[in-house]
Amino acid sequence: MSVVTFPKSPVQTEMTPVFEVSCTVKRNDPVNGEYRQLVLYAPQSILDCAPGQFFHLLCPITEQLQPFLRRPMSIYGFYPEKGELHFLYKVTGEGTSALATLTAGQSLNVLGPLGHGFDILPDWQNLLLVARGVGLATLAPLALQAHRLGRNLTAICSARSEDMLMSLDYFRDLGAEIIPITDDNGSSDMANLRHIIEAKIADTGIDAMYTCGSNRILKLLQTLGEIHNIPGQIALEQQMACGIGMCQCCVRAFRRDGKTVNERVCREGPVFDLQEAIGW
Amino acid sequence: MSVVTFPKSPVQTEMTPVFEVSCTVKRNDPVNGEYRQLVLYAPQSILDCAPGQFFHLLCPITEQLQPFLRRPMSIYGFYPEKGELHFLYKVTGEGTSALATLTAGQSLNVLGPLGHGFDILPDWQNLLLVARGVGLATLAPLALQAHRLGRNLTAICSARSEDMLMSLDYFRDLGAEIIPITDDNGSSDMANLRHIIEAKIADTGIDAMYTCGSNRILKLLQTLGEIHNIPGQIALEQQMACGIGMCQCCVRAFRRDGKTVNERVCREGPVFDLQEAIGW
Amino acid sequence: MVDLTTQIGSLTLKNPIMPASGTFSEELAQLFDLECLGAHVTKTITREKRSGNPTPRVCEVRGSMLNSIGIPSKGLDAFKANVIPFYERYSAPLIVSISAGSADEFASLCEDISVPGVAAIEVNISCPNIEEDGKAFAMRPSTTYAVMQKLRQATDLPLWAKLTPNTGETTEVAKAAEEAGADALVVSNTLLAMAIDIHTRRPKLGNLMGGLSGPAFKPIALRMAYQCAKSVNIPVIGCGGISTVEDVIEYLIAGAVAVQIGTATFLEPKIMVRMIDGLDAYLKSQGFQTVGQLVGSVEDEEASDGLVFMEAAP
Amino acid sequence: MVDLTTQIGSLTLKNPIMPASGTFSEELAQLFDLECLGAHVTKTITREKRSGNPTPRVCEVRGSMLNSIGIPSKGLDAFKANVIPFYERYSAPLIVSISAGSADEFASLCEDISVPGVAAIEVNISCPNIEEDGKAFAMRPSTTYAVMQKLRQATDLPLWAKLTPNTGETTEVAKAAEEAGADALVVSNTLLAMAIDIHTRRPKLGNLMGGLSGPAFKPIALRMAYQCAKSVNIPVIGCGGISTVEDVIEYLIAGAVAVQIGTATFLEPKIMVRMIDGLDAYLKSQGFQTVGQLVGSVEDEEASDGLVFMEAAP
Ligand SMILES: Cc1cc2nc3c(=O)[nH]c(=O)nc-3n(C[C@H](O)[C@H](O)[C@H](O)COP(=O)(O)OP(=O)(O)OC[C@H]3O[C@@H](n4cnc5c(N)ncnc54)[C@H](O)[C@@H]3O)c2cc1C
Ligand SMILES: Cc1cc2nc3c(=O)[nH]c(=O)nc-3n(C[C@H](O)[C@H](O)[C@H](O)COP(=O)(O)OP(=O)(O)OC[C@H]3O[C@@H](n4cnc5c(N)ncnc54)[C@H](O)[C@@H]3O)c2cc1C
Ligand SMILES: Cc1cc2nc3c(=O)[nH]c(=O)nc-3n(C[C@H](O)[C@H](O)[C@H](O)COP(=O)(O)O)c2cc1C
Ligand SMILES: Cc1cc2nc3c(=O)[nH]c(=O)nc-3n(C[C@H](O)[C@H](O)[C@H](O)COP(=O)(O)O)c2cc1C
Ligand code: FES
Ligand code: FES
Repeated sequence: MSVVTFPKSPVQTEMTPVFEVSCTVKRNDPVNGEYRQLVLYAPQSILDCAPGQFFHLLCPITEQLQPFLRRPMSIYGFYPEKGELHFLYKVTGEGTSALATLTAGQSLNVLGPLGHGFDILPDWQNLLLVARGVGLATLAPLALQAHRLGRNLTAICSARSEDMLMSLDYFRDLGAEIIPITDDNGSSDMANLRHIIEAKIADTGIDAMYTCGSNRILKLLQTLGEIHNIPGQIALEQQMACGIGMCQCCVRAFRRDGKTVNERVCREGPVFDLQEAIGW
Repeated sequence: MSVVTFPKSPVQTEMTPVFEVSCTVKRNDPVNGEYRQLVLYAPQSILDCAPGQFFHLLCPITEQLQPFLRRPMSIYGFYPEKGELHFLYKVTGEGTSALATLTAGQSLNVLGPLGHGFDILPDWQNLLLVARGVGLATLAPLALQAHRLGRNLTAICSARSEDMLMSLDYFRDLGAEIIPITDDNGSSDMANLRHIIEAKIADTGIDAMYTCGSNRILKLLQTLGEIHNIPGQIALEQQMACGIGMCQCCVRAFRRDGKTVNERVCREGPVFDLQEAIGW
Repeated sequence: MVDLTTQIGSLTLKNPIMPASGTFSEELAQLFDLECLGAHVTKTITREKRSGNPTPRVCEVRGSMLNSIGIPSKGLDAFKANVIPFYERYSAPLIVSISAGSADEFASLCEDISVPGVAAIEVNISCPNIEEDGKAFAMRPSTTYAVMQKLRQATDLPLWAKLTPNTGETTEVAKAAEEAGADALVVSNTLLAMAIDIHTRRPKLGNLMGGLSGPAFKPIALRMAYQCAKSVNIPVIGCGGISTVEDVIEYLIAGAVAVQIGTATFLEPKIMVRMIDGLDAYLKSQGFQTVGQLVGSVEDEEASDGLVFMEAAP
Repeated sequence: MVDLTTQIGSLTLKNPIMPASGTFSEELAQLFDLECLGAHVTKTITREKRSGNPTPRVCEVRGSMLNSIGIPSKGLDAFKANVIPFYERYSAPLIVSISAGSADEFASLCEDISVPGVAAIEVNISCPNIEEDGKAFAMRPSTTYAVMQKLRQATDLPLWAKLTPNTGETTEVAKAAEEAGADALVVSNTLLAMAIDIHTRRPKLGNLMGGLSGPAFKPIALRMAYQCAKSVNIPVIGCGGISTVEDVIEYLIAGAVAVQIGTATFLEPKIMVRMIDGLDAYLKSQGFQTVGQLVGSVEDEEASDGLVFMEAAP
């Protein structure tokens, strides 16, 4: 492959502390029909996070819902200044349904921050982020970080319909250029998405691309990355038990140096090099 | 044995309906340090009870407490006129601790009424009841029944100390003669108890005796019953799974016709003939 | 209309939901009309009167229970006099569970219980017996075969063999039962377990150990039911930890043609009625015409025999 | 001061709490100082590199989990180069878990891993192997004896044999391991189980079946630990479903001299630290001077051998 693969940032050192703490819920409100935003009061110690990292949540046990394992959840926002940790989640099964029952004042045990987050190398000025659905949760702190570092960010936000588009204001307030696309009006199809990105490359240029969640978007960005020699990163998901690297249940296969290697999503990931990722 | 054993009332017919229903909690208040009174709004169907019967309660599941089996609980009071079902319980382990978390408005699944209750035969005018601790919960509805039937009731209430004596007002309001005895002032010892009962026999006479829970009281009443030829009944406890007679886990041994027979506390009991009961 | 009937050899059940032995009795008629059940299965009886194990006979463990009831039995005669007549009022078939200490006693009880009113005999070959060092017949293929052959000769009624999860040879035992003439397998009985009260340091059961049943046991019994369905041609009746209609569906998908409900009835006495309704609703919602279309529909095409019949966790 | 030390053959552990193989790694040092543990037990390794089973490798069941991780392994050389040196900073003994497809390969790996820095070898004889129709060595006493004897000859380090709950011959296997020279038994590995997603009808694990661990498994593993402690004279290390300090105490009362914690660490990564503190507090409150006074203190005087060694639920 001719494309530059993404230079790996130094591996998280063995001893980077990870915390298991109980946080108090500040609020847990619906964002739209399927998504909720959970805001926790968190101690400073756990707010030394990087965008793309996640926490492993011990969901509450209720009369109806008895999730067993923890549930991994990307950091949607971390605010050391106000002592808050935010998650944006989709209610899918037992664990997230249990999360949805939490109300202000209740406590939630969280484990983290975990994993290897997104990198923004010093010479990357123009960043592109392509997010769909709950992927926004994962990519949002990247926008904040880009803003803090003074980089230009274009966020292409994809959803089924106009009203499922979340966080547009969040991105806008951070000075990002927003390009909403939806299935409803056909703007989210791959041909149009490619068109939009290639126009952007031709216009200001793109130094790095970030995405997560969608197989088709991954394929498209890999192609574009290869053609235009643009590095990128993707956040991936996998079932997790321990979340910290002990159990080896969360592996995914990656292409590296012509070989297939297994890496732990919780430990080497969840953010991986865009070109090394294998579609699913 | 020369003593008349208690004539068994007709066995509960196979088809006496039993109900599994969700009731709403009216209140669930502490009575003293260890005991709580639970008041449920109950449908009429389940309030056709007899004193001595019990319900099998599906205790709630909480973050900390996950009782599995139902818990048997005597009917402390049943009031078809106001649609209420009362329990008086002692917080001992996981199930009763879970019960204690219930608050007004929550629901509780109950199964019942179950078992064979106390009998008050037509010609029994003077009834004696000897209760200790949570045994009061079981014997209380008997007092109410005696009151409804216009019988004379003497209730000897025993407890560790003065402030652990519960329900005295309840018994008093029903016109019962109350004799409180406590460990603290030594009045609850067996010699004194015997003395009290024999005085009562000598005075007005006693036609039937009822008790539950204490081995030493059982022995004493068996002796007195035999000497004075007074029938009696005792409510017994045993671990229960099904509560309705299917699993055979709740058996206890009884003396009958010179043999030892096993009977199910949930079905043939929980109220048994005083003389047939075997101490433990 | 969905067709809920299921075929177990020569018997047609109106639906695949029935109680498990030892967790059902006439008293349940106080809660609902027992006619609605696919079949009635009685507590295991022995020929002689027996009083069962010492109390406490049950205890709870995290999310499940242990029991060491044993086989208290009023004996064969009382059973014939009182229990069989009770069930005559129902059209649902009566399945009688029996046990004995030796193969010959087992066969003779089997013969004597083959009377009108009994539709099939469930043979509880999974509790300790007096031959073979007290091992249950169903612990080994050889002893399973030996006892099942004698039982086969003792009756013309359908014979259901109830297996034990305590063996390391599940599929071999299943095949031995089939070869010896079992008409169906019930998979399975409880798994030997123990709990100690840390305050008194005494075992929580009077009999020291007992059988695990209930939700905790489900993944184990489901695995066995799946393995048995793959290894024999006779019907498999799933049993173990089934508490919801979803659990029923899971067993049917795994290959069971019917299921038995035990512990769940202790918590929700009317659960079987709800499961019948729930199964009906589920099949409708999925566009199935018959329950048979669901049976064995597990998507495991790629799985090699090595996987299906493995005997230890990978 | 309570003495928490426990003796496992020639090894003295500062306390009886250690992790179970496959549920522990260097990464846990991010949460607490691993020095506090009684021992460190590494994930099973094989000589060659292996990638393990297909995903999904874990799923949850009511109150517990199944896993089919398999034995992904970076191989012996990588292990010696990276893992052993990591643990050299600690005084807690390092226990290395190994496995192999045949008895000879097993023995040769055992020999090659007997290097400085390794305090004992835990032999995972409970996963499927290529000899004997893929049955795990620990399924039968004969295969257990055969492999343990070869292992015994291959090393002078203490050998801990890790048993499987999938056998129907727990005590026979335990005795075979003892006779062949095992220094301790770890009781036990996971129990074969299955779960199916009723929406997709696919098994929830990529490998079809997997091992049950966690709270649901506790009463089964506790029963085995008790039976093993009664039938052998070498120390038994309890393992299975231990989630609270009460569970630790229950295993010790049952006769285990130490315990391994697996699944619980996934839910509460610092649970082992809390258990050490909790055990200390408990012993103090009960007036014990040493943890040894608790070990085997179960009140079962009356229980006959027939009960203790029974193999099916009564
Ligand atoms: C690193 C990471 C970050 C994530 N961030 C977010 C986020 O910010 N917002 C959000 O809504 N979701 C996120 N997810 C997905 C989220 O973890 C799952 O939706 C959630 O675990 C589902 O649990 P459940 O019990 O509701 O669903 P069920 O389907 O009942 O879950 C059953 C089991 O499968 C696991 N599981 C199910 N879906 C996934 C999945 N997609 N990834 C991993 N495990 C899964 C569960 O953890 C559980 O063990 C993230 C996943 C990962 C791995
Ligand atoms: C017919 C009957 C009527 C009862 N009425 C009352 C009452 O009115 N008020 C009251 O406070 N208590 C009563 N009890 C006792 C009550 O059932 C137990 O205190 C309760 O089950 C304890 O549950 P736990 O989970 O809190 O305790 P744990 O000790 O944690 O219980 C563990 C297990 O043992 C069983 N168990 C423990 N103690 C008893 C017991 N004494 N009898 C039967 N099973 C027991 C529990 O049901 C549970 O399955 C009655 C018992 C019976 C059999
Ligand atoms: C209290 C109790 C008594 C039982 N008695 C018997 C019995 O007599 N004969 C038998 O074959 N199985 C007996 N069993 C086992 C059940 O029939 C069933 O196989 C087991 O409980 C697993 O199913 P479950 O998890 O749905 O309860 C008994 C189970 C329980 C809980
Ligand atoms: C994810 C996972 C991986 C495991 N890997 C191994 C292993 O490699 N070798 C081994 O001997 N046991 C392995 N086990 C079994 C555990 O060591 C332990 O025996 C079992 O999980 C029971 O303990 P628990 O209930 O405390 O988890 C593994 C268990 C789990 C859950
Ligand atoms: S979740 Fe355990 S290693 Fe990743
Ligand atoms: S509790 Fe089941 S028979 Fe009494």
